[in-house]
Amino acid sequence: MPFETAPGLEAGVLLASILFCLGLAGLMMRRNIIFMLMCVEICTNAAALMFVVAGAHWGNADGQVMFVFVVTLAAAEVAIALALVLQFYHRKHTVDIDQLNELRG
Amino acid sequence: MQGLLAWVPLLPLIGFLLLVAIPLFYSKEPSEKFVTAIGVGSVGISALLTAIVATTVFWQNPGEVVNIALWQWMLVDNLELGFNFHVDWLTLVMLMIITGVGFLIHLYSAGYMREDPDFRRYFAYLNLFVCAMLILVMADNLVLLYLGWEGVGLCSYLLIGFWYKNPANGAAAQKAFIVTRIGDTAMAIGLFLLFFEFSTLNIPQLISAADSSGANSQIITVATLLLLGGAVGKSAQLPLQTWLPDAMAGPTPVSALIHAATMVTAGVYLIARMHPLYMLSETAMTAVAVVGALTLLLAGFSAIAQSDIKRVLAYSTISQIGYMFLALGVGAWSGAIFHLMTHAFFKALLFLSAGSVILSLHHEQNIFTMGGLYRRIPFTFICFAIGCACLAALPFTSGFYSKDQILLRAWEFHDGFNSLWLAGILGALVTGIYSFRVLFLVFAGSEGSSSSHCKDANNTVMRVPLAILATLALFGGMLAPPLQSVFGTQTWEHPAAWVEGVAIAMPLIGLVIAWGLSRQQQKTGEKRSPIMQFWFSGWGFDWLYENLLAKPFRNLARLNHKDIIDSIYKGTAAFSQQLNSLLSSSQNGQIRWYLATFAAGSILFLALLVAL
Amino acid sequence: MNAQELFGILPLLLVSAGIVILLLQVSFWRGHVGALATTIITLVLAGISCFWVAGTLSTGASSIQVTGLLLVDHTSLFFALLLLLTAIAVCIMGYSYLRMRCNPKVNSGSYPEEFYILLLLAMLGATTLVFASHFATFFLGLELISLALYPMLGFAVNGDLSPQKEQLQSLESAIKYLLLSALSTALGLFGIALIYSASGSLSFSGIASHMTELSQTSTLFATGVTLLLISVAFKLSLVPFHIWTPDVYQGAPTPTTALIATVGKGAVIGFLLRFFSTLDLYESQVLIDMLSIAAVASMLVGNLLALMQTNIKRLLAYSSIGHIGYLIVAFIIGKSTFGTEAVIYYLVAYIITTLGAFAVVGLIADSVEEKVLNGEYPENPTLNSENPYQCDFYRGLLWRSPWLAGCMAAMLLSLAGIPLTIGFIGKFYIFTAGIEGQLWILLASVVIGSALGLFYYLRLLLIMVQRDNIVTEEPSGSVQIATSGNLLLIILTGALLVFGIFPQLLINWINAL
Amino acid sequence: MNFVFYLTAAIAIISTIMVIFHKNAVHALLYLVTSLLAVAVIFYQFGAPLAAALEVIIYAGAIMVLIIFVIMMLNQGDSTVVQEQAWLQPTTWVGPAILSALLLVQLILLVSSGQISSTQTFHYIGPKQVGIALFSHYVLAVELASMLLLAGLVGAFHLARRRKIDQGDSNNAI
Amino acid sequence: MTLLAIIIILFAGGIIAWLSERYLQKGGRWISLVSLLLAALLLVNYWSYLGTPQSVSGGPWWDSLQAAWIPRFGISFHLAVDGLSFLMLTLTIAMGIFGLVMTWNDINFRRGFFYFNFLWTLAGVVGVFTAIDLFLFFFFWEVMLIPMLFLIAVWGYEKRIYAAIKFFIFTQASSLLMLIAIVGLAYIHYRNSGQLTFNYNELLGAELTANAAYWLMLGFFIAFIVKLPALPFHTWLPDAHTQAPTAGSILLAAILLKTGAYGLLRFNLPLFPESSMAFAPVAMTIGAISVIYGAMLAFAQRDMKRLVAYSSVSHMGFVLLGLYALDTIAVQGAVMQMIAHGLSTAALFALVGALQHRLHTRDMQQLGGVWAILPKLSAVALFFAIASLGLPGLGNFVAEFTVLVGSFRSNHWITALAAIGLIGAALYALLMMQRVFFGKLRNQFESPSESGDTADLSLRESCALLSLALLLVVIGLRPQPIFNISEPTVTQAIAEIKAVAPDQNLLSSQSQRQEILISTGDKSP
Repeated sequence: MPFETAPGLEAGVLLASILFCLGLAGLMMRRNIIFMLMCVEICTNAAALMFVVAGAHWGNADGQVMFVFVVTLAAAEVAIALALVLQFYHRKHTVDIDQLNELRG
Repeated sequence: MQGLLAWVPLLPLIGFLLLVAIPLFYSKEPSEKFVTAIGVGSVGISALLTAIVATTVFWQNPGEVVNIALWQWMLVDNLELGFNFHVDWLTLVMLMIITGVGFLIHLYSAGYMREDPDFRRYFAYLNLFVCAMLILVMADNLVLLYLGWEGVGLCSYLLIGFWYKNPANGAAAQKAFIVTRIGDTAMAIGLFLLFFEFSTLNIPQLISAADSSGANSQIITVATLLLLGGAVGKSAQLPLQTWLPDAMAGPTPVSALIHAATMVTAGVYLIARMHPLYMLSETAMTAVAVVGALTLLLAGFSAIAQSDIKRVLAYSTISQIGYMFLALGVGAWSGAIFHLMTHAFFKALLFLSAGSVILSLHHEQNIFTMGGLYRRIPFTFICFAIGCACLAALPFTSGFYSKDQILLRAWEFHDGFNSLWLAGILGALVTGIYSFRVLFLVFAGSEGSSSSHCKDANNTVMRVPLAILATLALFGGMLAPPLQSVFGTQTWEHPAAWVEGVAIAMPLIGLVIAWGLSRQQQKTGEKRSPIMQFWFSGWGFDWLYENLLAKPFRNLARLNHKDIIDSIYKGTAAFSQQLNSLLSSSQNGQIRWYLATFAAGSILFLALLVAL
Repeated sequence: MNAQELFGILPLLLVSAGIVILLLQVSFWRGHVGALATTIITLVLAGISCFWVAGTLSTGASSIQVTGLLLVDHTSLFFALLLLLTAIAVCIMGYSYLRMRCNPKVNSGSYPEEFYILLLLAMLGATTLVFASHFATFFLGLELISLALYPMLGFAVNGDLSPQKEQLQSLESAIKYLLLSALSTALGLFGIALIYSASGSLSFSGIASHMTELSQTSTLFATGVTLLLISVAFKLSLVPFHIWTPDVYQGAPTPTTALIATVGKGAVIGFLLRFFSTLDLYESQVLIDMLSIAAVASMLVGNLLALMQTNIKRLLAYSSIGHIGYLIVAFIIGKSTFGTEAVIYYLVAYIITTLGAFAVVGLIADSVEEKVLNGEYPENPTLNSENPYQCDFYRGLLWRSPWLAGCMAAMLLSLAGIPLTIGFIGKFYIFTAGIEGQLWILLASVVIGSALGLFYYLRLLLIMVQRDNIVTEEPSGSVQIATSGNLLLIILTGALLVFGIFPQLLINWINAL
Repeated sequence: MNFVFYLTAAIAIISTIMVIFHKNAVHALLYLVTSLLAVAVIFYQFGAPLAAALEVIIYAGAIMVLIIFVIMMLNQGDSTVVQEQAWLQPTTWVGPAILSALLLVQLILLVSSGQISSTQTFHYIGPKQVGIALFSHYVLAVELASMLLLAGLVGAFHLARRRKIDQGDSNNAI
Repeated sequence: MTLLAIIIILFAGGIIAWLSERYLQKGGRWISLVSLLLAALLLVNYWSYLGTPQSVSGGPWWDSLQAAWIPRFGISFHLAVDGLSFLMLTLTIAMGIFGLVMTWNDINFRRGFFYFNFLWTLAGVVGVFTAIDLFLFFFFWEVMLIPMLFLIAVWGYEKRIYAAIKFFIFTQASSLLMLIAIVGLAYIHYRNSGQLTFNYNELLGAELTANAAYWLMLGFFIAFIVKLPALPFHTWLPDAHTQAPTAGSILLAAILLKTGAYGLLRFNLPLFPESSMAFAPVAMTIGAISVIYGAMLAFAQRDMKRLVAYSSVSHMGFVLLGLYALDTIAVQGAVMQMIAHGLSTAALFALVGALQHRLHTRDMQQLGGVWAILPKLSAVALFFAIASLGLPGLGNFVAEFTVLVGSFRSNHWITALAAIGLIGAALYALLMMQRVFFGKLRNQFESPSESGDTADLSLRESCALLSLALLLVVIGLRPQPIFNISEPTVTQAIAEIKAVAPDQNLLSSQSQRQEILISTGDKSP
């Protein structure tokens, strides 16, 4: 078992931060709502990664338990999100999020 | 008997109230007779009461002082003011002038104003005026005096603007009130200063306090100068004289009563009343004298240049009051009051006769359109001539006695030849010129354009007062009031004979010049040389004030009529709206922008953390 | 987990049971009124159980720790009760909203019952959140609210007869909220993970016990808390995380708006109070600074944004941003008992007032919608004065429908903090709290914000009393609303006035915690 | 040896970058799956096999399949690549990139300032431990998670349903 | 109980008036009249106190009522009345009746709601004048605003919304500062004494550091001078007054402005004697500048109501000047000015309202020569214009004179500056007379076609206006009873201040004067 030589907490935090920021960047860049959902998943996943890393650091199961919950959330969230995307496409015939700007001012 | 004095001011007040209250209860306008009965009657009874008291109380005992306490007015902390009257000989003289001359003018008015639709209003104002004037002279404290002081100012305002439909009258009235108000404000500040210094405003207390204590002479000087400011305003002296010529817009009897006989002399009365204070301050005395001397010359020259009969008289009034101020300034207290009295007689006479002329000429006032009227209205001519003679102080007229006293005193006060005396002498010459000039222009020479439709408008109601006044003007010089009880006995040695000679000669020289001048002017008509034009305009004071004070103030007010301070708040509101639209544009509905702001916000929060 | 623990979370259990029962009920027999009844009964029972639990609390321990995840104490029970009562109000509003639009008789595809299921799910999340003493329950509670809210926001998209425009707006608000909320959740989770990695514990008390060994300045921990705070600030729509608020409020069905504005915020405040006091985060200057900045910015920006707004729901959204800003002023000194009291009082005031305002707006819109569906009113009004969400529609309302306008006026005055209303006492609390904490800059912002706020509250208020449009040529002369709606308004307005005039009643209840 | 970690981390980062910059949705999704698999490997390295498995099964499996389903339904194939090209101009992505980079720098600054020196040993936490935790201490949370899924279910059910009435109206949708 | 009864009668009267709208078209005004008369009757209860100043044991209060309200904060429902309050109450009720009678027929829609607002404003003001608990005071302070807001916004003229919002934001924002100050005061007192209370009588004894007291004083001060109003917070007033309906203008001018002055005298001076003393020169300067600035702006106006409104700024400047002269005479004068200004300005607003009702304009450029068609109205207007320029013999003179005499003792130059305002008063008052009532009659008013409209004052209006005129004359000639009533309050307030600075300059010079007077006393008669 190679766990003794595993990289430090810092490396894990770093990776999670990078992934999170990448997800955030994608979220802001993409106009395609499907891509935005993917980026949300990246962010959520980064947070989940953080839990697991921290859990490993402290050696208790809480991290992985939280991971399970996060994944649950991600699943439920994506289900609703996709339903909304379907409705959106159904009504607007586009996946361009910029078309969704009726509410403003 | 003394209690009757309280009724003296009360009766005109009742008259006023009755005249004002009538329309509240009757929809119909009361008849002229009724109004006359109340309006003239009330003042008449007052005059009668005054006469009774004067003969029964004061004549017997010249030193008598009557105090009448009506009710407490204010008692706050140490400010104690009563609604109390204080009557001594000085007051009595004023009372007699006000009620006596006032009654005559009321009587005359009944004739003069007949057929005016606002007959009732006229007498209401007039009665209120008499009441206020009486309070002014009877007040035993300066605040009550101030009450009367402002009251007469108000009535003056109302009566100048009596014919309100002509905006010019209103403007004149407004000017009169505001210019005098400037003086009044100075006087009010003087009152504050006196109260600050002496903790009382009761005149006798004030005088005794000033006399006895080593009061701060500087404060007294300032206070007396401030009071002088009030007097100058009310008496139309330099530099606040400009309102009086314009005040001639009112009905002529009003000019006679208010702007010649009574109200305008209130300043003289005030200074005479407060003379112990003035005597404590050399500066104040000098100031009074200088103001008087300058005014009498200035106004005299202006009178020479006028073409409106009433304006001539107005300037002459200013000039004569200048004499009184000169008298006050040189300590001739009784002389000033004496001149005040004789002036009341002859100036009232002059104005009333001028009123007759005007009425006869159907409200024509330009002397250049008149001429040769002595044939058409002889009675008026005689009255006017008597008035002019008195005004010019021809020997043995009442004006002569009073003015002579003043000139002599001026000579003596400064030990001989001096500028004040010179001013007085010069003034006498000028007086002669302008008074006879107007007499000649109106009544002598060839008939002017308006003389042709002259119709004697005098009726009995008007003739009687004229006659009485003419008598008084001629022989009033014998009636020098016994004012020693008030001012103390003043004796002075007689100056050289030539001094008196000059004083007598001056009016006569003036008469001659006036003759020549009037002959010439009747030919040239209204054309005026530049210097005459300058005098005509009253030495440009109106122009000066208009451009130096009134216009800048009006412009400033107009500039700021939207209230500059409001723009601060309007600006704040506009700024908020700008912010609002700026922030609203951030709510652009673009979700990616929203995400970006979210990220930016997070960066901001983390930056706080990084910074620490 | 023993019986006492189970009893402690009775409200939670009741709500869960209600959800299950409602699900079963709906699957066998669909019926709008039935679903409403079940929901209200559930909520009422849960509310009563709060009293019950509180009763046992006062005799026994002052709090019950349930499996380390939940902690039931007086304050959280009060919050739970408050939120459950709010939910009842939302139910009634929802009924009025759905009555015509989701009428299965007209349209067989309409399933209004789902609204109630989702509402109960959100309430389960909210009650969990206020009881949470562990990040797992916090996170699950928070997300339960969010997940229930997404479909509720987009409820009009499906099974609803609202105009196309409203359906689209509903969809838009749902998508916007979902994306932003998902991001904020991710950020919050990241923060929790950082806290966890710094302290090694997920329960508040566990972290608190580590606080001593964990040096206060641990940046990992601080970063985590900051990120969590950002996530919470997003839910509270504090500036600069406020930007979703107006769009979501405007697009959502009004009952959902009311829910998100009251329960969504109230539950988070409840959590925040417990979180900060357990961890004693008031000592951390940088967090207080952040909150202060957010509060100042919220007060100013929120009120400025509302200044010229003409859509009432947006206006209320902006004003709610400002109000949460005020609340944070009191929250900052929350370590004293007085601060907590002030926060709770203000929250109560805020909830009552916001509910009332949205109730009026919603009920009016519903009555207009009824006319639209009956074909008596243009579906897509061209004039602002015919759009029930625009200020212009309210012109002269006081003369047309005095009662509704009176309620609205009371709500607006309360929002503006004028005496006789609960909002005034709330503001008084804020001031007292601010003075106790000597927070002068914040107080100045409160004053400026209130002054700005006055402008638009008054504008709306005065629009309602405008006299020039009294001529009733408009088709919608007076606005008729359902009895249940009237009842709701009576209760809300009554509470607003009673607690405004006799605040001691409410203070006693709060202090009885 | 940390080499494996850095390699997988690099893979995760690169594939994530590909996700956010790729024009083809399906390709991007595949990159995302790659990224998730890499993360799963990292989980394994951190001694969390259960998490690694769940990552693969639920994330890379279920959730991604769900998304792919929707992509297919919406016909987001090659045809939209051009459109994505147009949407992804530098002007649109520079700003967000800077913002994200800033955030990243801040996070790195804050996180790496080095107070995490307590222990560097990592513990293996197997599925059993996690399971025990889940069903003892966290049992209530699990229940709540089920409710979470229920909410997702009800929500998705409500939203995704298509009504007959809509089809009639769909033409005049604004 | 009398006080509570008055407030309840007014509140209840308002509600009844509103409810009766549906059934009785014009019932509201009768209900209002009856309520006001009842309130006036209740005031007669205090008749026995009028003759005997400083009679009661236990402080200056004639009557008080205390009930716990919010014990959590030590707030009680505490009403009390003393001479000053009594004067203000009388003024309030009297002006309420006057406003009601003057606008008896003016309101022609939503009458019930109008009278509701009218009475509630009055009730709020009564509360303000009697509340002794600071929180309660603030409560009423705000309560009176809302109905006033409606009065302006519903029954006002063209720009009513703008005016109403401006009015409200100014007063409300400033009163928030006061709320902060109130809470701050109570909190400091709580920290020092451990007793949380908002009771005025107890807070009088609060020990404050100089710095804290100064800031708290400023909080109160700003709220009060916004209401007063003084520069630079006066700009709400012209708009509010101009746009308000006649009855609203009357209430605003006659009563609401007085609440600011009342607050200064009741709270600011006694609660913060040292800082008031330190602040006095600034406040006096503000007062003097307000006097002049207000007069100047009044002079520049075209709109008659605006003119009167700015004249209020000028007049209330005297109040501020007098109060901060911290001199018995000046403060008494300020109280008198509050009353006199209430009477005269209310009447002027009523007259402008009456004029507008008849001629449909307030623009002075369109008016002129009105005397010819409305002689009675014009005569009455003349009277009140003269009153407002401070003619001796009328109440305003007594007030202004005492203010100036008193404050001259404190500060020569500022007082002299303020005295210049007397000229300004003459300027604008006469300008109004000249522009509106004198001069040529405009053509459009000449034709008596709308004869119904251009009727002169009716008996009702005449009686209302003349009773005010009579009051002004009575006050002008016999002000002593009013001075006597307010004396205990004023002397107490001044005593508070003098107690903290016995060795102040002005007072020592004062005693010098006294010595002089004593030394000369035996000589004077």
